[in-house]
Amino acid sequence: MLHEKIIFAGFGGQGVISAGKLLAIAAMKEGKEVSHIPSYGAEMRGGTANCAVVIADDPIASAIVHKPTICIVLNEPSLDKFEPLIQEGGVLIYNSSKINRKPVRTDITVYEVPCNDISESNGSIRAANMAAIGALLKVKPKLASLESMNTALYEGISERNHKHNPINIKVIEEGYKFIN
Amino acid sequence: MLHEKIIFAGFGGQGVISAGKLLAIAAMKEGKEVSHIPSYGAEMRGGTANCAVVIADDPIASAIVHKPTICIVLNEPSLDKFEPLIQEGGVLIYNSSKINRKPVRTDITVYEVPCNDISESNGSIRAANMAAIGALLKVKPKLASLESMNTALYEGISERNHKHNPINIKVIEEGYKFIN
Amino acid sequence: MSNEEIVYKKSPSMMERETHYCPGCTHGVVHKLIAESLDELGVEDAIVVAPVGCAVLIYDYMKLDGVEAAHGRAPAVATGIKRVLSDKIVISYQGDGDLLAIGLGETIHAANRGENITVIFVNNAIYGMTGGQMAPTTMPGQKTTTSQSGRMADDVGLPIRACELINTLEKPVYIERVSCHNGANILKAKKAIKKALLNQKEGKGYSFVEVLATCPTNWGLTPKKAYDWLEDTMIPYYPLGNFRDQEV
Amino acid sequence: MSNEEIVYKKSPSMMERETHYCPGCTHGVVHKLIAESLDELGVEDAIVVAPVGCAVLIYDYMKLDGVEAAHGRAPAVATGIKRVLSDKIVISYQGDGDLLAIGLGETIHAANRGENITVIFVNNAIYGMTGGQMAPTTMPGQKTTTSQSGRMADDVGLPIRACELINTLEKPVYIERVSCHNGANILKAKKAIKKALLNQKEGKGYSFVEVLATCPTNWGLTPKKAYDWLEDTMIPYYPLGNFRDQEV
Amino acid sequence: MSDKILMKGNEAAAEAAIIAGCRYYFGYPITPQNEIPEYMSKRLPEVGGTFIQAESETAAINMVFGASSTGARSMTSSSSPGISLKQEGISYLAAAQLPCVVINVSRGGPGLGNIAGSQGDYFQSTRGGGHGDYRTIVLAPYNCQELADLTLEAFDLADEYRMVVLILADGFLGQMSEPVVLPEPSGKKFNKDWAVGIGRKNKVASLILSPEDGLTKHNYVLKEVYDKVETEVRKYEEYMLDDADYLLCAYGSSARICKQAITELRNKGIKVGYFRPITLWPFPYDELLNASKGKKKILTVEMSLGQMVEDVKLAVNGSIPVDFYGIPGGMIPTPEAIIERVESYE
Amino acid sequence: MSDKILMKGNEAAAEAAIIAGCRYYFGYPITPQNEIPEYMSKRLPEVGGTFIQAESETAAINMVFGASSTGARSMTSSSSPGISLKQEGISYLAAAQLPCVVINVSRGGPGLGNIAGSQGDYFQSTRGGGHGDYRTIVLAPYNCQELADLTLEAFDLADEYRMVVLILADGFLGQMSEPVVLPEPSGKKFNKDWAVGIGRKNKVASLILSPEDGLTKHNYVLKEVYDKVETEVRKYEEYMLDDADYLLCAYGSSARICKQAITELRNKGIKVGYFRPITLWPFPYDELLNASKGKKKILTVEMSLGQMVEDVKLAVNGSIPVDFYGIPGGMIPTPEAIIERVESYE
Amino acid sequence: MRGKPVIYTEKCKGCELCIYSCPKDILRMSEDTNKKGVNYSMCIDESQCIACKMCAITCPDNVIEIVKFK
Amino acid sequence: MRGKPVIYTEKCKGCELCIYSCPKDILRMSEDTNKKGVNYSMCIDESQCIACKMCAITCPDNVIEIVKFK
Ligand SMILES: Cc1ncc(C[n+]2csc(CCOP(=O)(O)OP(=O)(O)O)c2C)c(N)n1
Ligand SMILES: Cc1ncc(C[n+]2csc(CCOP(=O)(O)OP(=O)(O)O)c2C)c(N)n1
Ligand code: SF4
Ligand code: SF4
Ligand code: SF4
Ligand code: SF4
Ligand code: SF4
Ligand code: SF4
Ligand SMILES: [Mg+2]
Ligand SMILES: [Mg+2]
Repeated sequence: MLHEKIIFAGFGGQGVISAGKLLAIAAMKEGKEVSHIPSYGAEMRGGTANCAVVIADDPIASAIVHKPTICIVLNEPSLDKFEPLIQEGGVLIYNSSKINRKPVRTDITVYEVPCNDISESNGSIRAANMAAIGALLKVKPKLASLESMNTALYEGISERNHKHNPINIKVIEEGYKFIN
Repeated sequence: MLHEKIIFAGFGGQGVISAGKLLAIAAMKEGKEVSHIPSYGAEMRGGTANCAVVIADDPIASAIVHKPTICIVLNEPSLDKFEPLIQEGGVLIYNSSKINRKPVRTDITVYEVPCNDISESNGSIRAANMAAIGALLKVKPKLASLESMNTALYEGISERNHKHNPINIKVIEEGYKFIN
Repeated sequence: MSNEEIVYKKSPSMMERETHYCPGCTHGVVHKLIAESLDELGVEDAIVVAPVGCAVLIYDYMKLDGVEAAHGRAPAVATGIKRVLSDKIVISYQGDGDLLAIGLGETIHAANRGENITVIFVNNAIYGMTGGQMAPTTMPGQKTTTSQSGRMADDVGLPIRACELINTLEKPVYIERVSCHNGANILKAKKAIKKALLNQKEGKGYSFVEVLATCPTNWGLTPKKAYDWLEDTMIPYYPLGNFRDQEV
Repeated sequence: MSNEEIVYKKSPSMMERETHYCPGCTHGVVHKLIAESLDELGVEDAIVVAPVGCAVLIYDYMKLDGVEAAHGRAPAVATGIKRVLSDKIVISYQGDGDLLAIGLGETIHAANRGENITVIFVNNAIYGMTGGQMAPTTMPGQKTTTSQSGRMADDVGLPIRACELINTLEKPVYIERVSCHNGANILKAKKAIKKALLNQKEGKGYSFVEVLATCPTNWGLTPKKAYDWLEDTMIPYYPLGNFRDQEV
Repeated sequence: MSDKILMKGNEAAAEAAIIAGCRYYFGYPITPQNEIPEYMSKRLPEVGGTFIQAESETAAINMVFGASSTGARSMTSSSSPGISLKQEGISYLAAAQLPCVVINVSRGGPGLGNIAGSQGDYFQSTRGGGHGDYRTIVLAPYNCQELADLTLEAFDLADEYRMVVLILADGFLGQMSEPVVLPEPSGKKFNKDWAVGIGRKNKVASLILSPEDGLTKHNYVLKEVYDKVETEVRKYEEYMLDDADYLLCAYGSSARICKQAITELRNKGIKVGYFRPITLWPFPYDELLNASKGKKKILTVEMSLGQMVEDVKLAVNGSIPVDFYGIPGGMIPTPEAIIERVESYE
Repeated sequence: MSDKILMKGNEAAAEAAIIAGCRYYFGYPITPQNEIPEYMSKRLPEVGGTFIQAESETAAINMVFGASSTGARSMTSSSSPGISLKQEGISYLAAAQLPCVVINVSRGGPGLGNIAGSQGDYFQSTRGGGHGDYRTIVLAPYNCQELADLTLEAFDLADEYRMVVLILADGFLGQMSEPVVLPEPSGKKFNKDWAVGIGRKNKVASLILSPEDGLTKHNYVLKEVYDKVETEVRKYEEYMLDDADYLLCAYGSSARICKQAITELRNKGIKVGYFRPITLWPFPYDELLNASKGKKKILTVEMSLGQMVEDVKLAVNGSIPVDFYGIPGGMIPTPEAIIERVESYE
Repeated sequence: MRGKPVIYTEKCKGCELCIYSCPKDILRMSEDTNKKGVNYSMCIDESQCIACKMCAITCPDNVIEIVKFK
Repeated sequence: MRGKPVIYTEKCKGCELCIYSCPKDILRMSEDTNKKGVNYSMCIDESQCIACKMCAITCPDNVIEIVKFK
């Protein structure tokens, strides 16, 4: 039974909230139960931004995720904050373009993905979040297919931003391919 | 067992509220249970003013009087309003100086007292309420004695108005004597 | 007698019913000025928002739709009504406690939004309905039940001038202070009220008329002496006149 | 090195703790101006009333007693404190939503009573804490999350000018508008804040300082561009300067 | 007898507050409690205190917040609609654990309603009309003497538990004059180390952002106080219950009517007594349950459509039947109506 | 599947209101409900409606009063402290029998508290935080779909009974996005002869001075409506109750956690089900009593220190034991805690 | 004779404001009281009335109508 | 050499306001980031500093101290 509790975390501008939302939409398209909630708790201003996405076969009890099964962290403060919270046996994908230290947990599977580099080498300075999603879909193919993600990109993003989608799709694919 | 429910009613300026209060104080001085409540209900402005005084041997349940055992009315609208409410066998004292019509109830005891005339003939244009109290104390001597009423006049009226008390006492006595 | 003509009578917009106001209370005067103005403007379907104050029953005395607002909230209620019924004349009728104390926020913000309503502000320098407590407009030295030695400016400040306050805002189109303490002033007050209603009818925007008024009962004066007190005490502090008239 | 002298450092009244403010947020500037002024005036036991707004935690950043008021009620809370502790310096620190929207009534009435307090009004033309909604001081055309096509004066009115509004009241002794959008202005702002606190210390009465401020985050601008926007857009509408100084 | 004074309920409460050492009053006019601010406006300056007629009830409760945060004894009063406007402030006071006294001389509602006495605010008073998990002590006097006594005591309770104490009176009680012996101050002293202005750089605040290590913990701190109050502060009066078959349960003005009904019912040979909660929160659940043992039925009498009756049911938890008689809208129940209802049980 | 949209709870509620024909929104920013006014500020002008960011929550509810008095569908929304400020207005709306919808996306309290989701406003919502004898219908959704559906339905209920309908959501629900199928309008028409501005010289007022022939009568008019609603509008969901030994009772977000706990408990062989009230007022007392027949115990689960638990006790009236588990201050209970508690019953 | 005031005395509240408003000083308070118990306004010399309407305009209670003779 | 700015770089939030405030234009943002992950302010030529304090006055976060040489 699928039941993944995913946290996307990074700086405000890194698009973690929308990455989470797109993933949720993709999974929803495949008939899964999904929820998405941005952190809006203690930290009012500055600091890290993050969101929690739950994707499951059964109805979701709580959208709040205390102990994620999967973490995608795009900057170092987020790594510091969430690495300790990941469930044993869980997955950590981290953005090695922006994070200098190595994760320390050994009871989880860690994927190092140079998200910004992947994004930039495909012509965008803003699609690091897409690279992370691509990697995630490879690591956890049950969450959603690449096709559903493409659909999500068109349904979940406002029309005037569709122009970025070809690059987004490209970056997702590259992120996907990066994992092997 | 003493249990009188008294309504004083008249125009705003006729001093019915304070007459009620003085009576309550006099009875309190004699160790009786008393309560006093001004009407502050429906009529916000204008119209009649009235207050309810309960004097009893036992603790008083409600200070609100729906069916008085005694009514003292100083003007005609008050007579119109309260005459019908008096309990069978009750007492009505009305100010014949200001009320032209005669009461119609025959199941109550009615006393006609020219309160303003009594007041004026004793040198005050403001003591009609005192004349009514005098009459009441004669009709219902158990409520309070004239002496207690004198004490009440000094305790219940602010110091700067004590100068009127000699006349007030005079008028009360005249009202008392008027009933025979 | 056919050579007789009635040249002044109760305005058709007034109900027959007697008001609950004290003898000489000028709320009655302001009511009839509104009624006469509506009649003269041919407005039959105005909606009056009643304040919590002595005028709370205004809708019982005039032939119009009435909405009773919570204390101080008449401008917010009027806003809600007007935003739905933009073609109806909406009047917010308020006393000084209502408009300048508890309802000051609503007053300023409705004015600032420039709601197309007419606010009639009856300033009698006291809380009438609750029995004579100090109002934001109570005069220095004036005795009330909560300023028993007279309003002391050192402790509670000086009276607030509503027109001047509102005049700092951009959107109001018409701001005028009038009085109703004698025939001549009543006639001027009528003009201002009518103008304020006409503005609304023409879609011009927010109009505000402050009417200096008396509360003989809580001032402890006869109606005539209340007139005099208003003239001698209030007018010097609350200068009469027009503060803004967009057309001028 | 003995020939070195520290000529500028964090004011002793500031705590070491870092603020939660966004990079370039001028709340931090206003905080330090208050701290410096208190230090220079030798005041060690001031009480600051925090608003509900981004500055809600001000008491965590300064070495003084702090009371957190409900949204908009800081002047009422400050009044309650000052009436008990008349010898303590009481500061009401408020944002534009807090002071001019929900708390407008409390603002005007504390000013009108002439409470001997100091009100520091941080006008950043937006609701910072709740994520960038329109404020009473939002500029015409300014886009916010609740005026997504820009503030439309026709519908919601024009920005409210706090100093001008308060200046219609009699009791305030000091009213000044300053800005904190560059060093020169920050120095002027400091003077005004210090003066406003000195007035209180000397028992003169109500002082009000409006500080034009930036909210880079919700304006969607870099801190520097926010400076420029403040200068180009806000200052023409909110003229800087002194509105009242009882001694002058 | 000689120290009895005929006092209006409102004035008795105001004078009792002054005796209790309250020197700061902030309020806004509303009938039927106007005599409280009016009395305070005259008396407080005489004793070196401060009276402010606030611009609104909202401002008033927040002025109380300010004064109370210095540790000073302060209060406000109002009537139903005005009390509704204070709910946010009361929640803030409760959250910041500030002691103060709030008097509600309640009137007929909902809305503007009327100015007669009513008990329609029981829910609001006992279940927190404001937001969040908090409680206020609620005291319900039934005559002018008790109104004075409880007002005095309210200040001690407020300081002892650092809580808002609400006096729930009604328009009849506020407007009525009765003989009152003014109470003596308790002389108790309370630690106010938490106050601002005492040189400790204290903070009085209710924002506690993080749920985990902040607000949740704070809620448990509050709960501990409430649990303590629930054991330590329960007031009630029992009247003629020993041999009674039926138990009337009523508070405030309606309890007075019950007293009269009891006399008349007993004259008719029907054995009735009453249980009168004086603290409405904490409600004397156990005591009422005890008192109800062996009775045939409870009749709850209220000047409302039925609010306290829920607490009565919670108290007896199904162990005996609970009936309700009430009259809303500013009317006072008649003894006759109560008698009739009780007679119908026979 | 194709018409499912991933929507934030707040936005789903806002869009559902527009589908219901609501064209007037008045509100004031407060987290965690800001997406409602923000959405409305954009969408309402598109559909010819009016959005006003009011100067305060108090002004907002009174603007709703005005709009509603014309018969138009209007609404406001806020979160806990802001809802407290609306209490006077809600009491006035109830008194004047004006229909409208109020959404409370509640947060941790009391006081400023925090901005996480909480169920600490149950008392305020169901017992009238305002003054006087009145009721509001209270609907408690537990996911975004239901939040949308109930918001739509709320407008019909409001119009049908001329009552305020309160949606009690919480911060988690408001902030969370889930798949939502937008509901269809019911198309029902309602008589609004009472409205102003329709040429009938109507009055919308709540001052009814005389108790005897006025307010008391009006209170009974209101009571009649409330009684009707109590019979006609009771919503709840039963889940896995048939064979259950234990009944969990929870609403909103905490019911979701119960659902998960039930699955896990059943995996362990413990038979549990839940009863989820959807209308908090009227509370489904009889239905809960029925559902509880033959169960061993009820565990009420709330994100508070225990508020609905009183209604649960009133429902079963002592017939079976009622236990409580709750966590206040913006925390969400964990399934583990619930499981542990239920296991302790075995 | 230019006109006259028609005073609906039963409605008069006795405030006396009309008395002071009349430029011809022809209004006086009655000795008698109306049903409300107040002395009411009356015109003591209609022949002097100039139908200026001041009394009616001033009356807060709409007690007075003014008739003009053509 | 009149003075120099002492920049507590770990506290810097990277707002760049000091950069624009310096009349001598000797402040720049770092290439590196501090622990917060932001580029911080640094002085590229202390010798030109006139100790005018503008950078420190402008900094909302009390990051800069100014030292003057006697
Ligand atoms: C919330 C609330 N607070 C207070 C009151 C009591 N109240 C009724 S009228 C009034 C003020 C009346 O004064 P004003 O507005 O000047 O009107 P006036 O009676 O003088 O015309 C007050 C305070 C109320 N009804 N509701
Ligand atoms: C009664 C109430 N309403 C609304 C809020 C939500 N709220 C918090 S801060 C704020 C406004 C902040 O804007 P402003 O006062 O301008 O301060 P800034 O953050 O911009 O400094 C609002 C509306 C609240 N906490 N309480
Ligand atoms: S109390 Fe004053 S304002 Fe009210 S009706 Fe009487 S005179 Fe008029
Ligand atoms: S949101 Fe705006 S006001 Fe708040 S801290 Fe950030 S920049 Fe400053
Ligand atoms: S109309 Fe003029 S002249 Fe005639 S009675 Fe009236 S005031 Fe006097
Ligand atoms: S003004 Fe009107 S109410 Fe007053 S005395 Fe004259 S007629 Fe009577
Ligand atoms: S003190 Fe002046 S010159 Fe020196 S770095 Fe700072 S701003 Fe530049
Ligand atoms: S102004 Fe301060 S916080 Fe901003 S970049 Fe310069 S040193 Fe850093
Ligand atoms: Mg007034
Ligand atoms: Mg702001």
